[in-house]
Amino acid sequence: MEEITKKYWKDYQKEIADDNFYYERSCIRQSFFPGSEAAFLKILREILGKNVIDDPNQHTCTGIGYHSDIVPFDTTMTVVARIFSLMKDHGVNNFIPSCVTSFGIFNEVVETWNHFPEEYEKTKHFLKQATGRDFEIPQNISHASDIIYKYRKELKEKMPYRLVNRHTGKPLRVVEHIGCHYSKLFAKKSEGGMEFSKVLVGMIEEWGGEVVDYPERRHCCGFGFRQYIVMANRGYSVANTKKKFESMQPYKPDFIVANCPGCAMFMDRWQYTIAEMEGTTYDDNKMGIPVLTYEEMAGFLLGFNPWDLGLQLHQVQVEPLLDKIGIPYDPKDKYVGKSGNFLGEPEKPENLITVYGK
Amino acid sequence: MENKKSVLIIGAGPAGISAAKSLADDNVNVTVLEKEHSFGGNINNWAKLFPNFKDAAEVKSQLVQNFENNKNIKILYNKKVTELKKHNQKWIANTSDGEVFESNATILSTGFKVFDAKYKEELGYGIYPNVITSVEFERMYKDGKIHTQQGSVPKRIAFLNCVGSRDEKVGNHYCSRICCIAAVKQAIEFKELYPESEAFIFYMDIRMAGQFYEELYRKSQEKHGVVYIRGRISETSSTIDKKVQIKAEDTLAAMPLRMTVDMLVLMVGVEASETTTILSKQNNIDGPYGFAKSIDIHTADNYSNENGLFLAGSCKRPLTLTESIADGKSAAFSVIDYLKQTK
Amino acid sequence: MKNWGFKIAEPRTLDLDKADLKLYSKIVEKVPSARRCLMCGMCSATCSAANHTNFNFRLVHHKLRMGMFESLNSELDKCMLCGKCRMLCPRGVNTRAVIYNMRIVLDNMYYKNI
Amino acid sequence: MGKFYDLLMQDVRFVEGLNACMNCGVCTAICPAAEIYKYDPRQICDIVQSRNEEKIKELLLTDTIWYCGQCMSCKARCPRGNTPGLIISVLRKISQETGLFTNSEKGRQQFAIKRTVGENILNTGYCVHIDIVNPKLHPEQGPVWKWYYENKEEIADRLGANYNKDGSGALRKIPQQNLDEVKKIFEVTGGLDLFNKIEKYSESAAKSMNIYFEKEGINNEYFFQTYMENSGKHEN
Repeated sequence: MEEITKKYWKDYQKEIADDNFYYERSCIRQSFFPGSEAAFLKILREILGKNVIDDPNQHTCTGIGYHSDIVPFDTTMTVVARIFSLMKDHGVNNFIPSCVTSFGIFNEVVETWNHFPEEYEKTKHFLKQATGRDFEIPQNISHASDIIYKYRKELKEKMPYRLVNRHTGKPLRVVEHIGCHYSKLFAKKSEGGMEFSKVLVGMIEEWGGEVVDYPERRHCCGFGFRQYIVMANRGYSVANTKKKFESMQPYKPDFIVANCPGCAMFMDRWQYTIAEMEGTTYDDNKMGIPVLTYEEMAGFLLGFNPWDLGLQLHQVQVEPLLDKIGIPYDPKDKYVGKSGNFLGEPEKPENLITVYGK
Repeated sequence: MENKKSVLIIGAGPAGISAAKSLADDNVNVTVLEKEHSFGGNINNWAKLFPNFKDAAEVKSQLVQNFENNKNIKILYNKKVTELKKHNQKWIANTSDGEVFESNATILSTGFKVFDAKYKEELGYGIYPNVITSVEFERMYKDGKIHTQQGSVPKRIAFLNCVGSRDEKVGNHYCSRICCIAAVKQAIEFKELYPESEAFIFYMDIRMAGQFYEELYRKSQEKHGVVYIRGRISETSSTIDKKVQIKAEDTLAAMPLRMTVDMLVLMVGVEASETTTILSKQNNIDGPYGFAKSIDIHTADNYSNENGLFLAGSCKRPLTLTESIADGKSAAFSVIDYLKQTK
Repeated sequence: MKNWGFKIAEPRTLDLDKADLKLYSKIVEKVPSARRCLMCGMCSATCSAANHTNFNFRLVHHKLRMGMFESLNSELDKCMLCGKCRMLCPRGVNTRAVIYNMRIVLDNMYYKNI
Repeated sequence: MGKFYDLLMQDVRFVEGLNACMNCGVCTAICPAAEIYKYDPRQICDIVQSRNEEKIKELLLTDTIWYCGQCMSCKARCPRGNTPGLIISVLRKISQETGLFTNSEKGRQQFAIKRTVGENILNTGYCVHIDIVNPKLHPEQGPVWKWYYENKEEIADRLGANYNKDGSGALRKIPQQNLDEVKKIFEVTGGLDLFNKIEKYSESAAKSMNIYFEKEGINNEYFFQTYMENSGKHEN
């Protein structure tokens, strides 16, 4: 019988590497939050002085295809092996995926190889056959958010701002949302275990905020892969987010932060959808509750320009939050592109208020 | 005193004390070492006993009569045995305070401990208010009032079976046997105190394998209207008004179920006590889950693989009080047999 | 009106905070033996109506117990009140009376809603 | 042993995902799909462990297995260490390999996913890319997304991306050699086979449903049928 060591998972600390990373970019984060990935690299390289490989050759892990069942597991395992092989080319051993789905995929694949050595042999063979490549399993696989969590204290020292309401002096009330595939696949891969992962809580509390514990905190955002990709299924996706918002509403959170790019995007967009379809918003001002990526949260506390971080890409406007903290921003800079030209403004939704101060 | 044999009993719970009495009746010198400051073991966790609501204190006072004024029995408290080994046909026990006890035979009656519900984080024990264990319920019941952290009587209470039992996530595959009936008992006690309140029991199987258990289950439905929901609670959380939100499946309707209750009672299972595990391992008589292993569950259940080391009660597996008392006596007869054979 | 291509799905979760559990007590008042039901399914196993419809008395009884009334009315119409289930019930539940009274209670509710 | 059960057992994920289920329901209790659909992961485990071929076939034929959202919340809680979500993955795989998936509305959607995400992986090296999140197909993305989509290079590059260009950075153009190798992996490992099966069975489904089908792209009636059809009988 397998000996199971009992753990108070809340106190569980996983191993997180400290330097020489291979950064695996996320399809969703690159598309929806390119500024977040840029901010992450800037924080690691310029503030923490780490060596991070940003490989132009890297590609998707096929995770979204795998979980929507159009990519067989053998294919996914071999694609993952190719990415590990790319990492080997750069001579680093610590793998940090940006995406939570990818994080789950990499862990699932490695666990499968560990449990079923014949699958490992099969993958090695497939990769060799297809590409002539060899690969090694990384020494450490951590999610990119784990690195920020690990260095939260060092970063705090560099932060001019805190998660504190400057008018009241009270901590901001923050809803944290852990992507399911960060914590629910393998407890030992989640800082603090499956139930009460600390990766975001650690950042929020260290940087002055207060975590809101609401009943549906651990519920999935509702992405559901095929349940969103296919238009006809999106009612599933939005219904799950709605349930979370109904549950958090009485706690009046100031904002939401997620470590998964998909969750961050959905919790933002579904607020718009619910507002337009049903007229409901979950804050007092009909503006919605801002949803941030953890890189955005770290970035603006470190004093990065909100419009270089990409906060203008959120449908729920973030200015009320920036004002609460006291982070300066230039309204004229918000809709300006790389060329320095004004790009025009997005249209205004009918119900969700996007104009601040009216 | 010519060559009188001595027996050491580790643990003054129901099994240990019953064994001591039987041995003493046969004119054997018995020393009982108890790690706590009082006897009774897990009886001390109960207010009333299933299935007949007998006062646990009454059983305790009956146990006292077994050893009080008995010149053959010596009970020593606050003696935690840390090492037990065989040496020259004698059993040597060392306690944490440095004492050494020698005997011709030793009975392990080190009993069980209740599962630490904090390991099941999804159930919120130690995290959320108003999630309590069955042991804490007993304590409240003993004090005469079941109340929430806010001090009010629960309008709705739920009991959850199999907390720490039948669960590979915490390494316990087995059934603890006593929790189902304990939940029925506690639900009835609650409804007798507060007939206007509602009581729910979440279960997977209702295992009423004891005399009058099934009758009690039936009574809880018929007389007290306790509602049974077939499904295991998957997750609890705290609502803004400090109620406990529960998620389970009503498997009989194949529907996800959600409800809030004022109090959730976790029916914590039975695990080998620390001393059971340590001493069994030292003597290579440890079985699954850290319990002690007898030679044969049917025919030699009080014998261990070590000559002169005997087992009594729930150090072997989850047992009821009734069974533990009987098992203590049975162990005593095995010891007497052994002593006769050895000289 | 914008064409979204989907609508927000409503949860089907059984919410015991909202469920009306009082209705069941009306049945129990009339048929006290109903409380003893174990949900063993012997009734539905022997049910004559279940041979040619998807009628499941165990489930219908359970749904009422948990306050799920929706569509129960039409479900009950499948029962022929033959009473065979009553002969088998190991807890001596007067199943036939349960159905009979469920019809009355549900009909009352139905008319009230009109 | 039956045909379908044998197929299930050939997949390591099934071996990993199903030990004996005791029907406790902790999976269904927190399942996002069970909230919305008449879907019950516990019952699915029970059906596959019963090894009832007829019932397993029914799963492969109908909408049920396609309701799961693969969040894997079920894995976190199961007291027997099962993963219903993995069992679903294997059932879906078999449903596609045998062509049974085109018998259900939700199953037919695999075609739409293959034509979007699937093609995208091979053509660009991304599962999801800003270029395929067209506001017309994604009204829920809202006006800010539309604004971003219409000015994507300007905006993404301001935010540090390297939109559709050589070199490293977000949204870069992935060098062809990588795409070639990924494609070769798909060829060797059965990825392309699966794509071809989805295409083949979908084409014949389109034919029998009398819906216009094209060999490529998303501008054909069958794509929109599978992408948008919702008979309304699934949700509560």
